[in-house]
Amino acid sequence: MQVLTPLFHVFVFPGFLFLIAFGLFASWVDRKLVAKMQNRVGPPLIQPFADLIKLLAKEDIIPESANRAMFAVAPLVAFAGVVASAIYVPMWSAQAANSFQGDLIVVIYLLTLPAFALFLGGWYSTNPFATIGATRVLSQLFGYEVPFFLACLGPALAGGSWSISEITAAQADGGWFIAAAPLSFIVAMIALIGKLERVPFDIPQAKTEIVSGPEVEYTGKRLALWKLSFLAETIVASALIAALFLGGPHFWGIPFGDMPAWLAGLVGLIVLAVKILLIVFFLSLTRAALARIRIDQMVEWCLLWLGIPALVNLGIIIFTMS
Amino acid sequence: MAKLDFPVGPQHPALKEPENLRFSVDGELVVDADIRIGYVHRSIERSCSERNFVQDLYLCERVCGICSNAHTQNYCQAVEAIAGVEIPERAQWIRMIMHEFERIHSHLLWLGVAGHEIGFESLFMYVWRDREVIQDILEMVSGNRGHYAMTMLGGVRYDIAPEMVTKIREGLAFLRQRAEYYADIATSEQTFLERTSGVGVVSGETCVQLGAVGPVLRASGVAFDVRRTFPYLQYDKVEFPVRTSELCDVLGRTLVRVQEVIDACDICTQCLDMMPEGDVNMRFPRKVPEGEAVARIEAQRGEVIYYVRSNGTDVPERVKIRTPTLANLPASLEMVKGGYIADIPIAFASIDPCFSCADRMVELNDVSSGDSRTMTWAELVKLSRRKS
Amino acid sequence: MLNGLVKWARGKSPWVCHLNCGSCNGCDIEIVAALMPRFDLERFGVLLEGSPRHADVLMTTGPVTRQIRDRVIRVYDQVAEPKFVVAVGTCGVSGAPFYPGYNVLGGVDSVIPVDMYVPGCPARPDAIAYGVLKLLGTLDPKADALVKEIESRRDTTGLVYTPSEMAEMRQANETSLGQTAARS
Amino acid sequence: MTASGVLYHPVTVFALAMFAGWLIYLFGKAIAPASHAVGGKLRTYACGEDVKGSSFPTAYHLFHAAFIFTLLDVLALVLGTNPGQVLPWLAGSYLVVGLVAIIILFKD
Repeated sequence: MQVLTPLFHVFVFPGFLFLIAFGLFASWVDRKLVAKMQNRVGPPLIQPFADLIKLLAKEDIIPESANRAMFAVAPLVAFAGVVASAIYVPMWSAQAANSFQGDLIVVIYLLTLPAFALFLGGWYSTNPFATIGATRVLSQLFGYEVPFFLACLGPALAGGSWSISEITAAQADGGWFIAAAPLSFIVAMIALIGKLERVPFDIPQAKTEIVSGPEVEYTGKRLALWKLSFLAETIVASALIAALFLGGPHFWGIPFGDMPAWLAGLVGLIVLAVKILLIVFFLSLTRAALARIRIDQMVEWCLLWLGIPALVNLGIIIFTMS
Repeated sequence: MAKLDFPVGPQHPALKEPENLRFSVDGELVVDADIRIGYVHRSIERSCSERNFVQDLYLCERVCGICSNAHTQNYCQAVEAIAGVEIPERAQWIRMIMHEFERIHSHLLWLGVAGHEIGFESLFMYVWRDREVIQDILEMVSGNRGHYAMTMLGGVRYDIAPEMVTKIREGLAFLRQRAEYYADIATSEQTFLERTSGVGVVSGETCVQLGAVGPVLRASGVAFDVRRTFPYLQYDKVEFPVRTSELCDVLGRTLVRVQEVIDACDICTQCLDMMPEGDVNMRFPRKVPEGEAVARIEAQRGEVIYYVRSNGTDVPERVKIRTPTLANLPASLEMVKGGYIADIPIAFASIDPCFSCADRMVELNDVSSGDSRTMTWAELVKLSRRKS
Repeated sequence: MLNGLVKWARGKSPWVCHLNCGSCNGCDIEIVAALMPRFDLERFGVLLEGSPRHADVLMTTGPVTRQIRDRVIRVYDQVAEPKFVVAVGTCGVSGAPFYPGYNVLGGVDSVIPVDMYVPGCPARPDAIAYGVLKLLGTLDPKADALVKEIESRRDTTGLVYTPSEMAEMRQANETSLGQTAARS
Repeated sequence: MTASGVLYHPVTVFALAMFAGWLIYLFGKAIAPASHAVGGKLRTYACGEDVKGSSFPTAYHLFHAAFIFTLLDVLALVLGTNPGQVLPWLAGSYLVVGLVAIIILFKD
């Protein structure tokens, strides 16, 4: 049992299989919502799954001028980073599959892995579009990563802990940290758009400018893995934001303590799933309502209008606590 | 600092047409731009002088799928001028209506594409949804969604029936209202402004020097519109302003185009009001007398010029087409130089490029071996110096 | 089982890459129009992709000009297997009015193999959508059922042609041309 | 350290997740057609044109952004590891220094 539980956590829930399944579902929700907002019908529920299988069943091409090893491994690293981070984010109760002091920092750094891997994969494709896309990935990372980190520090300071599970547990009585750190929450949400490279921050993949950026040379299963990584990252990063600011699986009036463990877990998971889908809804809304901005505008805007509010909120928390 | 060679086209999502733009980029900045055209060269001018006047109508229509009506109309004007034929008045009004319909459809299409280029998918979807209204009207009037084949030598092919008029009026009222809404979006949506304001700037003076035409020229503050300066058809009888903008950037061009949609709706309404009853076409001689003529027309992208020379047979001796995109290309290269890579698609799209109109080519045939080859510009210059 | 799943997925999710071989723009805008709210090809899983590396279906428009020829072959090569080509518009089918021109090589199938022909000048968005569906129908029985349903609802003769139908027509055409030539 | 402790260690979890991703690769390999290099298939994609694939030294702007990034990252870590208990005024003054640094960097 001692060996099986961790393996279950990594491969089934909340890791590998769960992330893929829920990621595909969230991707359908996103596509359907955007289609509805654009006055279209939108794809059927099974569509993301069909896309995945189809991509896996495509020929795999590695361009001759690309660095084979880096080209092949980059998507794996991205995917592994996201799956690994899911273990430390509370998914069904305040307690994550595993937690320790400092797992917040580990998760934040694991979640930057897709961006770094995308940079490496694009860079070693040695394609002009991929190279420019890769540079953009990195520039954009500089723009959103610090504000995201600072925003996540808000709840950490408010909860007085470095463990996501403890931070979530501190909100069990209903005192969500969105109240203590409203600015940080907004900053985290906007930085999340940058992290997931979605409109208006889909600059690294900008289809009409650099075709699809770092992913341009990828085909078949490697492209599928890139798509999966970002789908899974949507879930994990949304769950992280929910855990830090929105009380994770908690909700007012639901007496988790009185329920049997399995029911509490199930209800917690459903509550969290709803919160994740709300965040996805926000992402779809921005995607439907905004145009893509330029990389220089993005970096400047982010550091100024995300960095400073996050710092201000941190300052407020530090001084009110002391 | 090493520069990266950054190709756009012939197959690129930002371009719906195959064209090769080469940019020298330093990080995100465009240092130099060059264009290589000729991928869509379909030898139309040559083919025109191998077919008779009526067949050429079909060919000229297919110069461009978006401004097809402008091409046939222009061609007909030139040929009719050589033949000295005055077409029925009602036909002139119907030609004008088709001309303005096409302007509406083309400008809306452009607005959608502009949204697409800056990643504003919803604008793209909404504009194209509304564009279907004008497509339906065009289909109702002419029988086809594109390549309407409305214009023929000696008039127009179909009349606009009274029951169509009410539908057209309804459609125009709707489109006018939508165009006003899009003009509002263009000036109020923050991300749209960020991407269009101050992008692709080219001054009116430069525009004139480089020979730019149409909305590009007007958006740089030069009030030139063939419909007003050299009125053709019945344009001297309708009221419409020549829209200009002092902004000189992509936003200016957007506004000029959106306002022209509104004007086009108004012109169409006036035409429907003033149109007299009568024939819509007349018999046109198969052989055209010897002579030559130039016709100019304000198509949606700018001035189109047709030069037709006849030698008295039923086949024209020469048909020469000058299209607005070719005239606007030098200005478009000025727009992207010194800008960001991200601005290339939108700045370039802001001239509403249509390469199928513009394509010219130089082909070098080695007579002895029969090989044809392409040459770089430097090689060509060297060759021309040697020969001269 | 696995084979069936893969076939189903391929029929369900064709990503399209648009390739203009020298078209007049008419068909290109109709392809885009097919993705718009009115027709919305995304409900059949069609996505417009920028890179041919990501695409399954190459939608070509226009006659192949001399200069684009090598680029068409290059782009076609760069699409990952399995790949399909839909020739949109009469020019893409045969080269149409431009064909005898000195710079035009003819239809797309003179350069790369074509899996579905959608004639029309320009091809209508609904014909394009039907062409894609019919192509999918050769892969996925479910899509085939949809095609059958469409065919029962409206007359689809002449809207699209499969390669075998096209070959038959060309054969018939040549025979009749040969007869005319023999008579004269 | 217990077996589950070892398995839950971030490095182990990461390795296991890599393995999971590799399973996807395996699955893909099983159902995908084999790759054959035909014509220009393996050439760098450049819109159909022939472009030699090469990386290039990146622009100066990137380093500017990287500098701000490093500065803020350090700032965040210092603030983070001093969660309000030790010396709040020190954290506060560091915050001010960081803000000033951002403003200076944005001046140009």
